[in-house]
Amino acid sequence: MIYSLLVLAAPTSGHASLTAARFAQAVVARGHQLKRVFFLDDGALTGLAGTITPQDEASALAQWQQLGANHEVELILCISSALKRGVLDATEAERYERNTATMHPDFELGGLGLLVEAMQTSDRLITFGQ
Amino acid sequence: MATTARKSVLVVTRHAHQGSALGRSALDAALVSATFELPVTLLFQGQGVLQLLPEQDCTEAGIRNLRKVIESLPLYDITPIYVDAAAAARYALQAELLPPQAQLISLDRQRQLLADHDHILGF
Amino acid sequence: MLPESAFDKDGFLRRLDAWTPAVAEQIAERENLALTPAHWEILQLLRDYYQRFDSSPAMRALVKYTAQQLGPEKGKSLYLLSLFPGSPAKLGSKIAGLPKPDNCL
Amino acid sequence: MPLHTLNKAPGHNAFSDCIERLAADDALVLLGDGVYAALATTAAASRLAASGATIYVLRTDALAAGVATRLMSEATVIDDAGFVALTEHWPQQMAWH
Repeated sequence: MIYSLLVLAAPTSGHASLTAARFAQAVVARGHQLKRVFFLDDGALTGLAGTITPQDEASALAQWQQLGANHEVELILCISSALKRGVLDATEAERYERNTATMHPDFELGGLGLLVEAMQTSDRLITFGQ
Repeated sequence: MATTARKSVLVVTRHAHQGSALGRSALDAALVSATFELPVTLLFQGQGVLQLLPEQDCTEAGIRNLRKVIESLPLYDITPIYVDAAAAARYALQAELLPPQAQLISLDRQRQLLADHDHILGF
Repeated sequence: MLPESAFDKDGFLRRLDAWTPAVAEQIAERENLALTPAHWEILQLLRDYYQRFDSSPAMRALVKYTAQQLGPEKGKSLYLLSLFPGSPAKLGSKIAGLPKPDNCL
Repeated sequence: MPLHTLNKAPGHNAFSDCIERLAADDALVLLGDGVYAALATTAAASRLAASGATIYVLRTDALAAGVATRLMSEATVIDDAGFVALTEHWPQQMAWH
């Protein structure tokens, strides 16, 4: 089956984001296609490049990054959620005249249309709340 | 997305306007679903019904007036909007305070909505 | 005439309260558009929409609202496109002094 | 019907909103703080049991919360693969959070 995920949880609010990342790994491990993970609302903080996690704690950023790299999963941050939270790629940093990009390069910014398209083309959409 | 059958979407919005951006995100998700021509149903449930309070004046607060955004839903053909009747009663939201396209529905009808759509977005 | 610094990189007004009808003419000129009464009818409609619904319309809503307010002849994508080529909701909002869209709609 | 998931503890309105709509033919996955709802002999666990719904508890979160050895007998512990398997069976999901 084709799966997509909607993540509303910030990477720092409890371990909801880690739970979602583990679920994503399990989706792939069971032979499904994980098409897209859409990060909305506080979930968009997941793509903040400068996140530092203590060495003895699991990093949500690292988990999602691995998933994106190993399984070609699209990691999309809702652009308006991301901008509000200071997560900018180079294009948006220039557009809004900020001196630096803050988004991790494994993520992409995109509109809610990409969530809608994921719903249209996926058999399952699983939401992970804050 | 031109030729395949459209997946239907139920957006459930359960958070009040203050203290959470989820209400706004739920409305955005519904509006964009409609823009991309997915059949979308909107259900205000639990504390989410508080988003429907009329006479919100958000000027001083400097935030979006959700009731006004909700008034634009018919222009996106998102109509009617469904409202958890028990929650509306709990918060003294009589029918005449609600937007004209609101329909108060029972728990059973809400369960039916959950079963009737291809995807559910729970906010 | 507002100075260049009043506009951001995409040509949107930095301060929405700086908008006046004269500023609208200036933005339109920057977009190579000469405003006619037909344009102004839609610009006023966009400003009304924003007041009433606290949001800028997507194309679908703009077409329907135009049809409701100005009749079915004008409430058509083609008519709006003829006035504001490319993306009427976006270009119209820009000239009408509405907030820069956050790219979600 | 959808697969229900709940990640808030009893006392939070996500718990009450969810349980009011839970029926005997439903399935509920407890994750995050939601796992506290399955603590044996609590009022929340009794309400879950009384709903007749099938209750699943996500193993990692139950272990982390310290409730894994104190779960209501009606609850079934699942791992991540088990969670995915449930979503294969149920066509939609309703996330209570």
